[in-house]
Amino acid sequence: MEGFRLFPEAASTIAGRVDGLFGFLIGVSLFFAALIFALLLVFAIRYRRRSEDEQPPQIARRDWLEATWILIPFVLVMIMFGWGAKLYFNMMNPPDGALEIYAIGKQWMWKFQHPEGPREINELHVPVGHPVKMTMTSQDVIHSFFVPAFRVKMDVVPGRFTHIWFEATKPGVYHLFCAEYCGTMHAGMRGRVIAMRPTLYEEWLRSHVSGEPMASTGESLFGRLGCPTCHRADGGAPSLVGLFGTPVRLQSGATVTADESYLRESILNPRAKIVTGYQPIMPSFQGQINAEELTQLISYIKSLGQEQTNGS
Amino acid sequence: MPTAHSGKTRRSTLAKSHSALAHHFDDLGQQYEASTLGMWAFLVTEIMFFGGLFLGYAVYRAAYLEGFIEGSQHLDAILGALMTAILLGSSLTMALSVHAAQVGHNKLLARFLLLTMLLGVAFLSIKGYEYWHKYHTHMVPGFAFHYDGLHPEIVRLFLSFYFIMTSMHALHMIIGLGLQAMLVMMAWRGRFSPEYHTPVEIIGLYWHFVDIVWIFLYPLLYLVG
Amino acid sequence: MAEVVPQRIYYRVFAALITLTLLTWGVSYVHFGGYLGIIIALTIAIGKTALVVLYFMHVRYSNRLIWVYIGAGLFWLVLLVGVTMGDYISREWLPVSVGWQRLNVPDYAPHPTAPPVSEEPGRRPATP
Amino acid sequence: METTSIPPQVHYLNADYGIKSWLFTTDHKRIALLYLSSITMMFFVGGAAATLMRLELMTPQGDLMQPETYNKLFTVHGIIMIFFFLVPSIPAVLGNFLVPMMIGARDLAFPRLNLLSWYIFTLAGLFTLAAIIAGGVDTGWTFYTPYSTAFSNSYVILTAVGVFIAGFSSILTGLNFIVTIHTMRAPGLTWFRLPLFIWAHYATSMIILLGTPVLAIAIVLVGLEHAFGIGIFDPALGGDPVLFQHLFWFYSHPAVYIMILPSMGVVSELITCFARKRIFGYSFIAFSSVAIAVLGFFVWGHHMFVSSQSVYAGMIFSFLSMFVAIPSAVKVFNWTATIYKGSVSYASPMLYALGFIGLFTMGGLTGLFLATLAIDVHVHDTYFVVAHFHYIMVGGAVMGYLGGIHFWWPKITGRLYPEGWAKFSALMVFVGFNLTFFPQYVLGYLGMPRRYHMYPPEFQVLNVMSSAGASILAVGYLIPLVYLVWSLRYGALAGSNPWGATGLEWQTASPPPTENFEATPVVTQPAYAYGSFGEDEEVHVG
Repeated sequence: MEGFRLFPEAASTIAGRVDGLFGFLIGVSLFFAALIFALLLVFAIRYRRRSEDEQPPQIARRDWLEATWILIPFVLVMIMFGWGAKLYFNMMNPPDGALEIYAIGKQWMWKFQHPEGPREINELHVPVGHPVKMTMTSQDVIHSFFVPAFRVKMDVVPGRFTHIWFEATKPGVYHLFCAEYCGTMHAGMRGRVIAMRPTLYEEWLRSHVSGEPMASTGESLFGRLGCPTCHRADGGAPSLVGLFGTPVRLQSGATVTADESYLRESILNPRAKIVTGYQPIMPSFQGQINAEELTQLISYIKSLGQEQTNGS
Repeated sequence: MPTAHSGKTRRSTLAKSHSALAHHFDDLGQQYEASTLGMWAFLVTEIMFFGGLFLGYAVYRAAYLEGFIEGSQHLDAILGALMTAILLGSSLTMALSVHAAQVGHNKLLARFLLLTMLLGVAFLSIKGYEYWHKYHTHMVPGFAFHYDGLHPEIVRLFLSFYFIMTSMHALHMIIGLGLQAMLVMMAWRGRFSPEYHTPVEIIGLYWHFVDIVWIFLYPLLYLVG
Repeated sequence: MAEVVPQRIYYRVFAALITLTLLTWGVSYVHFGGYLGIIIALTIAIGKTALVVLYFMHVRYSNRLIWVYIGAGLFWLVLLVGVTMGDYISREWLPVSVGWQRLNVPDYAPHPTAPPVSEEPGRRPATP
Repeated sequence: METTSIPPQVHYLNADYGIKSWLFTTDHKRIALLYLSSITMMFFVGGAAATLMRLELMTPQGDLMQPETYNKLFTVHGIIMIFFFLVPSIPAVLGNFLVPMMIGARDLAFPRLNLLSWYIFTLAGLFTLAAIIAGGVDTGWTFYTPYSTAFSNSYVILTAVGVFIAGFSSILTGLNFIVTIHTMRAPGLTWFRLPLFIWAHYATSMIILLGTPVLAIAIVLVGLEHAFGIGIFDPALGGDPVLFQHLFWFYSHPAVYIMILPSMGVVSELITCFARKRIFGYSFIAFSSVAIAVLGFFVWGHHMFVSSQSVYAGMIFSFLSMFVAIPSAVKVFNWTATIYKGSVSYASPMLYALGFIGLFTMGGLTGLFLATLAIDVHVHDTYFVVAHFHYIMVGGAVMGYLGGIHFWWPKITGRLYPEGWAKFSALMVFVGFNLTFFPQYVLGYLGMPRRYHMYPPEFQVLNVMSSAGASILAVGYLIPLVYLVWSLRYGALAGSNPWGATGLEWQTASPPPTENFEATPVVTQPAYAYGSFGEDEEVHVG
């Protein structure tokens, strides 16, 4: 990690592809910059003013020239767009079955939690060779999760979940930066991403399961907050078993998918979206739980969805 | 568009030595054209200014329709309709003021302007009453806001939009009233004539624009759902 | 100078404006489903605006440049609101995969709403 | 056309004396000078902030100043340089001076509004400086919510008021230009005979009118939210902080074109004059200015590719952003083609113009990297972006501004500046600029985020290079200040047309009389009528 370099390390599956596109743009740019500089230099020297009353010949326009330098750049930028968009779509779409890690940004630190329980601050352990999907939210202002070696970046926005995924290819220790200005110690909101071989990662996970899995923490929190009073069979509230990822019909007639953002809103602002056939009686938990506890609750609700699937 | 508006050749017959002609214009026709275009260009900036607010409104209305309907129920639609009628009436009297100026009737002009101002003040008074009422029922976000309905946060958001949009509108009206007061003074001094009444026309344009903003605010704020 | 518009036109326009105001108020008591209500209200408001702009503001009698400026103002307004709303509407379109899989979890099965996976779910880490 | 007579006894500078004759003037030329003094002061305030930042960045540790001091410095640098220097620079100084003269008018359409715009600008500047003196503001010039509204404890409202007021000053200037260009052109001066400087200013004014009000309302909402917690951008109250970014960039991306378009107008004037050539592809350059102004409004979302904006919106914004490359390329190629077979003089304004083309080319090409989605994900909010927009705004806009100031200095003051010093400082600016900002491209792709006062040690070499370049750049900016002031008293008399340029402004005395022209000029030729056309006679429409 030490030492001067001119080009960043590439340590994820996407990094090489981004660098390839970058190389294409560098090539195009070098060609045009060299062309313009050479023309300017040659013209400026070759046609320098030799006497004060020199009268150069006048040329007004050549439409074929104009057409050329409109069409060629057009074709090139369309290639850039298409190539870039394809890669971007890929970056924004985590593959199925990616390992899911939660991240919470707060002034000025990163908190991570692995579903098995281990929590980390400003350090993120990930396995090499397996896609990792980050589910991120912020407790205060907008931050941005940026790992230069992986060529990925995503803003971490309060009030919603954002996602990014990557697959590390080389074991090593990489910079993690906050890229969105977030206040006084913005520059101190840095961390390390430690990419490990899968076996070592498994070992690390096992040795760091100090507490319980995230979903279990969520379950006990669920009980402590009194949720099961209503959210049980015939309890007057919608059942949460098998809920995650399924469509929910609302009183307003609309249908939403029960994803992280929906669960988050329903916990903090339960009256925003009322499930059809139920009364708006649930109190808001805004201010009673923090972002971390929120992710634990959501993790628990997600695990309920899974149990049901496994059972069926 | 090339040669359409250079103005200089077409207007040469108009007064070239009128006392209201500024030194850098050739004639009153050119001066009139410049002032009108200037006001319209300014109104384009006003469209974009209110456009930012309408955008914010649209985003949250789409996201929280139920809360917006609930918030809207705390506004009196009949009072709103009355305010709309008053403001439309003031637009009518403003248009009639321009007419009076065009035919060179300074006294009538002053009277219509005063009537316009009266209607404007009536509108602002009702608005003031609405604000006062909201203040007393703790429904002004940021000032001891308290609300116990179904969607307290969204109603608060809705009322934020209500107050920002209507207060920006009211601010424009107050500026308009000041400009009209100035016109009344000028009319009393007999400054306008069929050749020169540009200020009446362009301040008229401004007033009608303020009216148009309200035409949209009324259904968007008072009649949600 | 602007054309002198006969006064009776102003009175007629005013009458039309008041009628439309009453209409928009009356219609608001009818409950339409979905977006119909707001569409009707906005259509009436746009109609009222057109009357004010064309007659009270004399645009009907103005030169083309004024029309161009008004057109530009409206176009940019639609651009601002339309494109930004486009972002908000399309945010939910991309189904972010709901995978919830752990390494070496033998009893993993893909979630019911996840697209069917042909091979084994997800890529496993290569054996070292 | 060439009148090299002695200057007339009475001109706009000596027509009237005393402080009142300046503070209450409605003469567009005097107002231009008022603006010149204000923005020069602002430029050096902003420059001082940049100098301190570069000093802090010499070492990886945050050892020179407190983090909050650094944050306030980059905020001050951004706000002052953008709202109080770059946006008004060419329009309010050169545009104010030249738009009426180039179209053969006696003044702008609304001279009192013009003076008012300077007072508003001054008031705005005072608010902003007051905020800085009171303790500064640390939100960055972008005012991103919810940091600016709910977390920053600095003078956000005072600064917001300053920026809000400054917007009005630029709206008034833009409105004045539009009306003047439409209604006050001299007889025979059709649209396609206008100098390209005028086309550029028309396009700029369109952006100012359509964009600035949206910034104004965004800033009002930030101020209200900061003061009363109304909740529009606060997720805790149901708001969306990303909405602010839409409103902000709707203005602030086109604002980049407010800064660069006038500079492009200046370069068109310089290239033709010092190559003694008619501009190549007049109508392509003219329409490319309008195209940039219009396209500029379709691309704001490329600042938000990783902001949690919709993926599809990101793609559309990327697609549209690509189109901006085309009118930009058209301009660069046409300027280059203009020099072909010309009679090229190396006077200092031409050095700035050539520098502009080179640096703008690099800035423009790296803009493509930022419009390309997958690359932007990596370089967004890094020094790559910092380098890119400095290449456009400093390498582009400021080079054009300095070139223009030198070119029209004899017209404005009636005096010539020392050419040797001018060439030297142009070279210093060019070298210093590249040394400062080129390493930042490399830093950016390496992953150094912007707005960091301390950084990992492996970035130090490039940062030191950048700071060294900044010191050369600073000297390059200070030299002209000295010799231009010196020339006011000791410079040689310029005569009405020292460069042998076409254009109506060169047909009147230097300095011009208060009414600009003895008699309203009548135009019979296209712009840049250097020499006569042979077989390539261009047919002009209109």
